[in-house]
Amino acid sequence: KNDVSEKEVIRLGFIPLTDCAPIIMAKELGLFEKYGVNVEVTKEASWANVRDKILTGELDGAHCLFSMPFSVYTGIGGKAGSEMKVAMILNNNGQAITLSKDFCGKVGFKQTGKVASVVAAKLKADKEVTFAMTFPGGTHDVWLRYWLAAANVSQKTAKIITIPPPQMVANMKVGNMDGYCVGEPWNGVAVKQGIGFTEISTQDIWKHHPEKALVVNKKFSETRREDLKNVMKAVLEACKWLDNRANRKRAAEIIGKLPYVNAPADVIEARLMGDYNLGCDQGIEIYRDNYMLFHRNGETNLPRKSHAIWFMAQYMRFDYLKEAPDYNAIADKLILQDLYKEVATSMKIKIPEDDMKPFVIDLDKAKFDPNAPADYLKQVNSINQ
Amino acid sequence: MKRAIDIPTAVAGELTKENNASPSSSRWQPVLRKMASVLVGLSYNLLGFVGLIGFWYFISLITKGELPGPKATSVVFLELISDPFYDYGPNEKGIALQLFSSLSRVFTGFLLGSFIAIPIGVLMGSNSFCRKVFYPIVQILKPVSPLAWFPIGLVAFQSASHATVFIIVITSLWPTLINTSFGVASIPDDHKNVAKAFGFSRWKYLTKVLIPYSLPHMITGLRLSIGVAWLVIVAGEMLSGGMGIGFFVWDSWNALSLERVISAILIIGLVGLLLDWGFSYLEKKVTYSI
Amino acid sequence: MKRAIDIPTAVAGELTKENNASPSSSRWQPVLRKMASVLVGLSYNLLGFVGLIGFWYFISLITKGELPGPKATSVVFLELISDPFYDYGPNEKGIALQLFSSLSRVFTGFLLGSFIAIPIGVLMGSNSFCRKVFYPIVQILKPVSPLAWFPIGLVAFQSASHATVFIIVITSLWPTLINTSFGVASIPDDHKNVAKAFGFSRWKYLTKVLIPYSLPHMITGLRLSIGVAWLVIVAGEMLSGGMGIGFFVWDSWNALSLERVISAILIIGLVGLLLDWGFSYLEKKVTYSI
Amino acid sequence: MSYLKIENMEIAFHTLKGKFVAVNDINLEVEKGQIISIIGHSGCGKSTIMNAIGGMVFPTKGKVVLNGKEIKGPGPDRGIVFQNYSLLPWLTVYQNIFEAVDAALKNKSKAEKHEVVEKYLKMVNLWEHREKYPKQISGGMKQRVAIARAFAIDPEVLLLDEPFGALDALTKASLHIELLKLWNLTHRSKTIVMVTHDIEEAVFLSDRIVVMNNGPAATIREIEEVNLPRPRNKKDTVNLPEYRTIRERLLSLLVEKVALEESEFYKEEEKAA
Amino acid sequence: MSYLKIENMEIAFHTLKGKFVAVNDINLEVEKGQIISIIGHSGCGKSTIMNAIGGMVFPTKGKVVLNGKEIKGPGPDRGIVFQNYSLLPWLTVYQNIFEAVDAALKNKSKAEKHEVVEKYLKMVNLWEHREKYPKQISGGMKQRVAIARAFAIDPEVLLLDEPFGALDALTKASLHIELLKLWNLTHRSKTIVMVTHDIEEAVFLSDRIVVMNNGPAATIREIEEVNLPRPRNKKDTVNLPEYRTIRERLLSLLVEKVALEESEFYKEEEKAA
Ligand SMILES: Nc1ncnc2c1ncn2[C@@H]1O[C@H](COP(=O)(O)OP(=O)(O)OP(=O)(O)O)[C@@H](O)[C@H]1O
Ligand SMILES: Nc1ncnc2c1ncn2[C@@H]1O[C@H](COP(=O)(O)OP(=O)(O)OP(=O)(O)O)[C@@H](O)[C@H]1O
Ligand SMILES: [Mg+2]
Ligand SMILES: [Mg+2]
Repeated sequence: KNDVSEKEVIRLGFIPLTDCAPIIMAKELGLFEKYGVNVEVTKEASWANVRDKILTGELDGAHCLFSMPFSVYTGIGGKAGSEMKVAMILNNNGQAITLSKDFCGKVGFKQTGKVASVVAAKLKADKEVTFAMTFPGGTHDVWLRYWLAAANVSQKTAKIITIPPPQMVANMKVGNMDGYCVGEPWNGVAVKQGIGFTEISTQDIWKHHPEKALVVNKKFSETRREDLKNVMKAVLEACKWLDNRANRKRAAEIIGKLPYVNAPADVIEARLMGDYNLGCDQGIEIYRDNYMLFHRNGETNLPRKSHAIWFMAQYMRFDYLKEAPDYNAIADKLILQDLYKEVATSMKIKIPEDDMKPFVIDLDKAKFDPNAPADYLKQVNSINQ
Repeated sequence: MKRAIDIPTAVAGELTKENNASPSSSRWQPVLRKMASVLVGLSYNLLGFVGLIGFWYFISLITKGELPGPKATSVVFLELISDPFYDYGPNEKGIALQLFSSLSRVFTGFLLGSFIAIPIGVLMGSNSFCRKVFYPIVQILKPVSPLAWFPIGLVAFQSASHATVFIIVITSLWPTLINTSFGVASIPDDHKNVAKAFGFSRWKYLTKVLIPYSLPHMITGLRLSIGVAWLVIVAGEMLSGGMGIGFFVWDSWNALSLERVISAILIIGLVGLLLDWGFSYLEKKVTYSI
Repeated sequence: MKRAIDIPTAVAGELTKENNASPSSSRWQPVLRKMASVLVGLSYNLLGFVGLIGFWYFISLITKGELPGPKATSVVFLELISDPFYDYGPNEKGIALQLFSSLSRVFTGFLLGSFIAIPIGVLMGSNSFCRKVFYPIVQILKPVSPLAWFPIGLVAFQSASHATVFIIVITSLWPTLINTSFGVASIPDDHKNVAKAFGFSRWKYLTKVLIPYSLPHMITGLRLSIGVAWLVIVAGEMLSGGMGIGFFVWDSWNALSLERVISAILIIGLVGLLLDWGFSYLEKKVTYSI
Repeated sequence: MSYLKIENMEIAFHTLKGKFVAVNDINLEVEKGQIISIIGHSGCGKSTIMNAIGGMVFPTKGKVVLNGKEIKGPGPDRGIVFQNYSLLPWLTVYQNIFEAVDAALKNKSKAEKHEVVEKYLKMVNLWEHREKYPKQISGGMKQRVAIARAFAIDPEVLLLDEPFGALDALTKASLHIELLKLWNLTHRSKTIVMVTHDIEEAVFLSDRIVVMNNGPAATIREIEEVNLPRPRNKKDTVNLPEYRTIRERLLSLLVEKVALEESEFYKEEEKAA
Repeated sequence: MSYLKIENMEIAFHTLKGKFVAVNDINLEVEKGQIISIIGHSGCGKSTIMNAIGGMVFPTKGKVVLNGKEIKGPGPDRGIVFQNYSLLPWLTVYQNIFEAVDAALKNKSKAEKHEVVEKYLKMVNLWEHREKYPKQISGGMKQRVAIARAFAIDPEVLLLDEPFGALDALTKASLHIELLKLWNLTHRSKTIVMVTHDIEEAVFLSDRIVVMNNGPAATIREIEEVNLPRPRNKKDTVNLPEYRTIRERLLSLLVEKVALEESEFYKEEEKAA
């Protein structure tokens, strides 16, 4: 177990965001060594970069948007048919939609209903309204579009662009951007710098939504199954550790350091602890059961096919896809659910039984039955029109 | 110094050795000649393009279609340019509209950059004090990436579109500056002595000696600069988001739609080619022939 | 053509008008002269730097510290260079290590690019058939952004680090190519006639006419190219991630740490300056004096 | 058939104003071993004809045939002294000659080539200046380098465009001798075509002298045979009656009108004084 | 005090091999209105001295004083014909002269300037070639443009470096007359310094002739006064006994050794023949 360093290196990528914590902590706590894998974690430049490296095999796996493999496979965010595998979910919740301070006073926290009129007013003043997200078909993209739809803002009237997170902050600062959806700490940073406020957190859109996942290279998952299992074990243990509130302060300190997120620990810590300073003099919103969670007794980590189908249904809904994909086949192909179950079982982690069962999205109370995505689409489209 | 194309050489001096002066050649009408030479020129260009496309096809073959070939790309390309002016809201604009928005930024940046670069280049080339003072600054600032300039531009101008123009200005001016100063510094002493011996005013020296001599160098610099400006617009629009051909590339790359990336490359390249033809034309108009 | 600095001119011809030939000047020891001139040169450079820093300070003042000033930056800068060689795992390495990794990519890319650019430039400059065939290709490919090349490189090489080198090669070769072909095309007919009249072999023509004449142009091109290579490394490493000064800039910018960005700019600039000094030295060594 | 033959040659240049015919209707035959001079007023097309033989410009009509072959370009069979010297500025005096010798005399060894260079550099009295660059030497010195270079490659045909124009009398005289030496060394088998403004020089050196009309579209006015005996000795030759006749004839061909103008000027000047 | 004064002048050049002294110990005084010629062997430093007066190179010792002021650079008070013509290649013949006139004659109107250009272009017989570029004209034509340019700005001092070297006898003679005309127009108040290889020309035109020693570190060998009466008429002057004396004297100064060499060569050649 101690000669880990002689084993073949496994490269895991991460993006400097708060929710890279499970991978970083597994490394920092020595969990990878504990499970006998030689893991190196490397900081990556962008989601597109993560995608390319997983596909070419330069990375064996990475901290990745849960929906990215589906976006890539269906040709929205990549070359159609390219396979990346989802090994497990890393966290729920913990993203947000930030609006620029121009909207301050016009729209309040969770006052999604007011958004449409404000946007319309701005458009009428012959200005563009620009929202940003991080990757086409990624989770943030979907949260943003879902929110816009719920707010009754047509996706055709608002400009939705993909740009790297720091550019969102910089652009919002100079009044070039009206809102964005991104993971922490960027929403916290906007509040801290006084350039925007949190309109809604994603857990308010969908409580306990799947967010980041451990996504791995196809060949790696096939040829080095044991190593992958050990990696997952280490990450799972880190997840468990992170869900202990007592550990979160330390976690914030570690991931805030230069090699990782490289951000002030206080910004990371506050939102990691569930204390959301909303900005724009709206005070502090306290989340206690639905802030960024990493384990929830195993509820978090199971990669659910039903969720994948939900994302693909959203792609249909938002016109990303013209023809319905083969929902079940794709979900089967890209989600290594059996592998997860094997690992969870060996660690005596409870396996939730709710996959492929209908669920409800909180924001608009829309019910989704993963076995009938077509019906769902018919329903939402009729509402939209 | 070779200069413009229309150097009056012996008529037959233009002919190749095999194709020696035939009596008939001198009877050709100039217009006919011109047309023929344009046609020949075009056919060479065509040859170049065909070669490029062949190479591309070959690469696409050996990567087993990972890199989309000319055929797959042409479908997307034609689709793009079939309706270049449509405007279905902010997220869906025809390629021509995107292009115009980028072109206007590129030109603003490029022109501003040239207005800075040419005088400074002339100063640096003609005055050794200026050269010594500016040189290290130029050398330090030259290699700085547009990416690094962007935040600085944002802070300084408080506007993303100004910052985009700023990064184009500051990254595209170097080739013009350096080539201009090289050209100016290489004015032969003979020419300078003529100016001095006949008491040329500063203005006359500038217009009758300095500029005619260094113009070809300047134009080579400007050509490189406009290339860099195009190169930077992508970085700029990626950072500032919004509209333009640069953002289109970034967006397509995010979606890894290589056909669209290559189509955009082709469009950028074609526009670049047109710009460059403009420069050649200019060059021919203004440069002297030795 | 101005060439190297050590053109033998009349001794006093170097002096300015005010400071006319004093008898003592001719008694100076050459070494002393040299040292003095180096010192004077350095002091000019210093003047340039001081001006730059002043300007920076001014901008930082009027943006009310949004743009970190020289003082704030120097703290970070000193911290960075105080321990340049530490290595705490893949994500935490000293600035020198980052620099080396980038430098090695830049050099690989730059050298490969030059090896492609110089022969093609020579061909294009000396042969009008090649010029006509290659010219449109060059014009199309020149303005294509590194961002657009990256996915293509990735597909072709299946490795992000190779793709990074590839984008440096393909975006940095143009200035060398264009300046070389300009230089070669501008070889005066007189020189070419000498070569023909005395039956110079191809090799002799290359080494005794073509290269000596066009070397200053080539070197100007190489200087611009290495600038572009440095410029692209940031874009490249931003796209490819991993290690290097470019990724350092990107990462610092991600962390909204402008001090670190500016420090990196300074370091990039200083390295660029050093590289350029290398080129000047080379230029002086190899170019002829008229 | 003659060695060098110019047939019905016309040479025209494109200019912005259209075609400019420099020379026209040029017919000339030169035997192997002859020395020919071309004289004429400035701008009449002498250099143009030389360049056509040298292969630097091409006739727009007619042709130039050397040794049975039409001339298609320059080559080391013809040693050229260009009117503007055409030295390579990045090579020293020595290298300028050496590179030409090295390229043209393929059969010689390196050492022999160096010997040749040394010999000709000494001939033109520039051995001490061999390390200088063209920029560092005087006009006359450049001309001598060009002469040394043309002589050193030992060509069949020597084309000399005002080769001694920038030289003082002494240097000129000694180079005349060197030219004749070179010509004799190969037993008068070298063909030499020369442009000059110096009538004495032309008469002293040549077998025939081509007198040109004025341009544009200059033609050959007359070809004078110089039947002075060889070897010619400057001192003695000058006193031969035949020398005088030819000289006077050439002068009158060229200077015809000047007498009139001149005398008028002097009259005016006398008045003024 | 004399108008133009060269005092103890040394001019040295930096070369890779160290300092090269071209001329040394030059002392010369020229009165206003004099015509001075400098003759000497190729490379002895004639152009260097001219350039020093022109302000293109600076003495390393001593100084050049013009009209009481030390020379610090070129200027339109001195009209120069450079040995290599120095025309601007991107300007036509007409423009080359016009720009110089425009810069130097500040007080004239545009129309007057154009008149001046026309006059001097016609003087050198290049009016029909005015639209050509330097590349399109012959060597002699370039030289004539340079002469027209220098004459046209009507300078106090004319510096002519082998101005007639590339010209045929006729053109040369007519330009001699033009030079003298110009000089007379201002009642002989123009000072003219000229380098030439043509001894007849030197004697015919000059008041004094400076004969140089050979370089390196060339010095002045002798200064000959030419006391021929003016106006001089070519035909008559040549027959004056004084003319002959000066000519012989100069020739002997310059050509001393050649006779020997020459005679040896002729002997050899006779044997060979
Ligand atoms: N820039 C220079 N560097 C070094 N040496 C030079 C330079 N210019 C001239 N010389 C040397 O100075 C000497 C005199 O040159 P100069 O041009 O004055 O001769 P000149 O008398 O005009 O000869 P010519 O009649 O051949 O024109 C020559 O030996 C020449 O090599
Ligand atoms: N490249 C050219 N383009 C146009 N015209 C030219 C060109 N070269 C020469 N000419 C013209 O051809 C004519 C003859 O020129 P060339 O150089 O042969 O004269 P030349 O007899 O050698 O005169 P010189 O004795 O002055 O050297 C001139 O009128 C000149 O203007
Ligand atoms: Mg000629
Ligand atoms: Mg001279």
